[in-house]
Amino acid sequence: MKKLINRPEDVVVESLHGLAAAHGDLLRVSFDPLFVVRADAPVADKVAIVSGGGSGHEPLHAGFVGRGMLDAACPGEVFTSPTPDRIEAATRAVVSGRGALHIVKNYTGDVLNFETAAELCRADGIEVEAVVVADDVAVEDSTFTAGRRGLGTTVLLERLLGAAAERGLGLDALAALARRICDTGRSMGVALTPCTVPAAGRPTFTLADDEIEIGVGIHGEPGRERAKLRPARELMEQVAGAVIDDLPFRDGDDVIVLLNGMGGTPLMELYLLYNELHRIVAAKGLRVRRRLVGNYITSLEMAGFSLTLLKADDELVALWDDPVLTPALRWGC
Amino acid sequence: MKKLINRPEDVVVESLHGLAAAHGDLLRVSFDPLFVVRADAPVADKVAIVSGGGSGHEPLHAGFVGRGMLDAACPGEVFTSPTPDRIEAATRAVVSGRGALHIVKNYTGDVLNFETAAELCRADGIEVEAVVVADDVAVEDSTFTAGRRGLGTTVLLERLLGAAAERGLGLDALAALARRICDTGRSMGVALTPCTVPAAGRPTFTLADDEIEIGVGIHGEPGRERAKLRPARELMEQVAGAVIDDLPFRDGDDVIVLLNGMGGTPLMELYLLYNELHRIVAAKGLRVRRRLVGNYITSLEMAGFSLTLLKADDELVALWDDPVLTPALRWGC
Amino acid sequence: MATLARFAAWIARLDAVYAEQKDYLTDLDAAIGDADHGINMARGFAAAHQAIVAAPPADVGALLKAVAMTLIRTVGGASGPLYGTFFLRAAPVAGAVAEVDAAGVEALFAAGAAGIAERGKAVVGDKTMIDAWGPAVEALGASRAAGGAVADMLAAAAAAAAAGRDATLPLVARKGRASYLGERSRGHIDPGAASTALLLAAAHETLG
Amino acid sequence: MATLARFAAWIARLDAVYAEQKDYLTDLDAAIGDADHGINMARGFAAAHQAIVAAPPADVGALLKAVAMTLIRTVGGASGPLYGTFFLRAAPVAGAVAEVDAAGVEALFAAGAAGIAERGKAVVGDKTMIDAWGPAVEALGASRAAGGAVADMLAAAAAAAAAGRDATLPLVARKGRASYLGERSRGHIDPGAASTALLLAAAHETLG
Ligand SMILES: Nc1ncnc2c1ncn2[C@@H]1O[C@H](COP(=O)(O)OP(=O)(O)O)[C@@H](O)[C@H]1O
Ligand SMILES: Nc1ncnc2c1ncn2[C@@H]1O[C@H](COP(=O)(O)OP(=O)(O)O)[C@@H](O)[C@H]1O
Ligand SMILES: [Mg+2]
Ligand SMILES: [Mg+2]
Ligand SMILES: [Mg+2]
Ligand SMILES: [Mg+2]
Repeated sequence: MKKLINRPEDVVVESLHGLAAAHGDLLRVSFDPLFVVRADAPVADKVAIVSGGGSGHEPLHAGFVGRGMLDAACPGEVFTSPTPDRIEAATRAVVSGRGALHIVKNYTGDVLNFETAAELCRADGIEVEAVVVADDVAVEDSTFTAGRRGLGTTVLLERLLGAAAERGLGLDALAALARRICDTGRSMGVALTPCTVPAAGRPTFTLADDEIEIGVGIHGEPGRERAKLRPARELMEQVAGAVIDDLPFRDGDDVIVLLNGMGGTPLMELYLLYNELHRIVAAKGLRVRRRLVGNYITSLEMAGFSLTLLKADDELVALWDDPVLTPALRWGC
Repeated sequence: MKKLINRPEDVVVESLHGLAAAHGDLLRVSFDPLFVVRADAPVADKVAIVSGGGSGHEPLHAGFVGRGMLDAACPGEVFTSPTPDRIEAATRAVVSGRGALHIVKNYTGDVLNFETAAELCRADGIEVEAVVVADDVAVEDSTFTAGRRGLGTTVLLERLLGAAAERGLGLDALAALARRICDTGRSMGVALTPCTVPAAGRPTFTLADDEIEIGVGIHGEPGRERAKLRPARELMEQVAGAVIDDLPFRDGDDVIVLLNGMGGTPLMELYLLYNELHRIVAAKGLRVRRRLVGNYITSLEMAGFSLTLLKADDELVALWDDPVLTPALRWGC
Repeated sequence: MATLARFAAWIARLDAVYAEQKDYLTDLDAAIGDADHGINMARGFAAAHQAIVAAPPADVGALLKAVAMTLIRTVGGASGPLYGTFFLRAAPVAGAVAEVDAAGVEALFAAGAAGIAERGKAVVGDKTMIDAWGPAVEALGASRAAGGAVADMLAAAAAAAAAGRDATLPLVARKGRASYLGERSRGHIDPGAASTALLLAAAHETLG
Repeated sequence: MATLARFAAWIARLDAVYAEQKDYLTDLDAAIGDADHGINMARGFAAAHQAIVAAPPADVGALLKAVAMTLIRTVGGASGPLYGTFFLRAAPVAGAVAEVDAAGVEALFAAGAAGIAERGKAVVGDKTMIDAWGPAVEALGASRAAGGAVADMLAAAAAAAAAGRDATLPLVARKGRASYLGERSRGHIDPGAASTALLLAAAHETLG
């Protein structure tokens, strides 16, 4: 294992110390219990947007704390969801009387820990709504699974809900907006290489020199199919096809796109993939209203990418364009 | 070689097609000859800032084209400097009567090709000044080498000169400012893994499982020392020590910091390194006025980092804070 | 009779067992999950052991509660809330007592396991820790009905849990992270079922 | 006499040679540079060859100029401007002629090599292509002074360039990318010296 770390067990905390040192103008980090809040929290008269999950997906979630996005993020150990006490404490630290919305990725651990935290908050009179992101089309959604995994729609949701909360929307309206976004966002990922959890010391899975994992999860969970490496064009056709067909997205639809790197993918390759995607969505008659290309929801040093499409409309695009000021996403200010 | 590409020989052009498709609001790409210019070029009554170099270092340079940074970028083949005809054409496309400043990283190929391009421009009555960035402390600066290599100071220089040009500074003043920045910026890099040029198909160098390259160049050139992997703390002490001692930076100095990932380094590790750096510069009495943490001058999928320190003052910090609107760096608008 | 000291010994033993079996459990999780189950369990029970050493609880209920809260705070993942729920539900069933008899042991294990099933909504056959808990609790009851002492009951439970663990091998997972694999989850033992088997084996060694 | 057809054959041969030797040159560059020299040379001479096939130049000077401009436009890196300069300086020395005699051959190679040295500011011993060019041009002159024909001159030049290439092995680089390595550049042949030796060997095979 080759990593720029000290002791594996200190990785999360030391990295958050660095985040705090670099972005003290935007956020503050509480170390016991562990959570991250925007520097000006609690923001008066605003619903608090709280998310979190296992670490190793940076900049998600802590890199999205700040104006126009998250009020608080709760990082767990690497690939391990945070515990309820942290989530409760983070929610308390940012709530201002209009309640809190929890954004949860659909992994059993995250769901269970956020549920417990929400119960603890509610028992104390704090209004909490939760939305569960389950957008990964690689997974069958049936009673035979834990449901679809949460992927890139999380990033878009955090940005859009952050903007809507900033505009003063109430908890119920935000929860409804969140459900609408979750219903119309779809994602799928591909891994070229595995990743290594620092405390484990060896890769979570192995891939032969010419093998890729199609439909990989952000914790390196195996996906739909182990396949041979293929040209970017074919790969993007397969991935975009799966994402587009699932909802389905139709001719004339407006979309917001996230073309996401898994952490170890050069930007050059992401833009090359974007070129393929651009051709495909144009042929399908989709109108790309806004897009992000870069590393936003990663899996440590994994090489690969994921694609997210979200059905957009003028309302969502306007929210998207509102000012955002976080370590990893910033515009309009 | 596992890459998200089609044919190795098309990587640069296809990636630029993607860049153009994603950021048509900010920039335009000319494909023959190959260069990238800001969407509103030429900007009237402004010195044009032009840079370029081999591809594979994204977002450098094309990702920095836009308001407050570069007017044009000239991408070469992967790790191969662009040819003079492209540089000349790019310069012509953005120049507006107040001349152009070429920002060149000190590699023999870049220097020779930019020199030729400048001659071609001047022969045609276009005023061109060039500044050569040679900030890599890993290399001895003596008559026995081609001089120091250009590293992270390039990114800071592109941002600061872009801001100064936007304020209306003339070519001579910009060239003087550029030389001052080059004189007071220092960098050094470390590789944990090598990288593979697509057309070559295999890694540029090899490192054993426990080996790292200290002082690596951005094309995978070997550096000061091949050493054993060590904790982030020791590594940062060595790298920051080398950078700080070289100028030297002294107690009370203001600095702008770039803690840069090489392309394959997770953000979690970069922030962990930033934590170590923060401790070291605080102990040295340096005041970090501004900082960037992320992938800005990369080497394809290489895992590793580089550190750049630039002596700052209120003037540079004010320039830094001016609006910038490019694919990879954006604030104030 | 399972005394307070024996419950404390159980937790101490679990600390040692999960430290020892960390790689085994993590390897199982690497095959069909995210390669952290051993790490999670070792971290949680090290903390739980430390908590009851640092502030020795006055009775069995308090000890189980302290373990529950520590697991919930330190484990995370799916297994944190699930094992946390086990101890949380077991605590009031045991109550503020210095020792627990056979009926009490059966009751507290049954309540804890029911809590896990409720929280995780899994049933036997879903290829989760419930595949070990279900048969174990049944075996406990059967052994006590047949007049077994606490030691006999826990021996039966440990054996049933181990069998339940092994029975997960051919199953397709329907809950938790492994369910994303569909058919590809076949041929692997569920890590949570394995950690449950270890928990009951340790109970047999210490509580009886 | 080196005819226009022979010059064209030389460029065609260089296209073939660098395509064949791409990996060899790139491997040399991987050791002490950035692993692209073979790729650069193959790309450049493929384009140069194509250019003179697509639009056959009318005379030797025009051919050398066309090659120069194509190399400058397509190679990049350090070697692009350097080899480009060679052909650019050689072109007017050859002039608008259909063939070049021994004196002309010496003059055009000398002018071209001097252009490289001027542009790159390297001298023999710096471990660059100049270590092949320097001895080659000297050998050309010596051979002609001794009454050699074009074929003899180029045989001598090719041999001298190959020796110059081999002599770079123990040197420490003082120019170009390899100079960053300091002592670690010892023990490797300079890729540019190797491509120059190939260029002169091809000249011997085609121009004489
Ligand atoms: N819904 C569920 N009900 C019961 N047990 C579950 C459920 N989901 C997961 N588990 C158990 O949790 C184990 C995984 O725990 P762990 O690896 O620590 O958490 P995570 O999956 O979050 O990484 C699985 O092997 C399984 O036994
Ligand atoms: N200053 C110089 N003068 C002469 N030749 C040089 C000089 N710098 C580099 N070279 C030659 O160029 C070769 C490298 O060419 P190439 O790999 O194509 O370019 P780059 O180094 O830009 O990748 C070296 O092996 C050396 O022979
Ligand atoms: Mg986990
Ligand atoms: Mg090169
Ligand atoms: Mg797990
Ligand atoms: Mg080279």
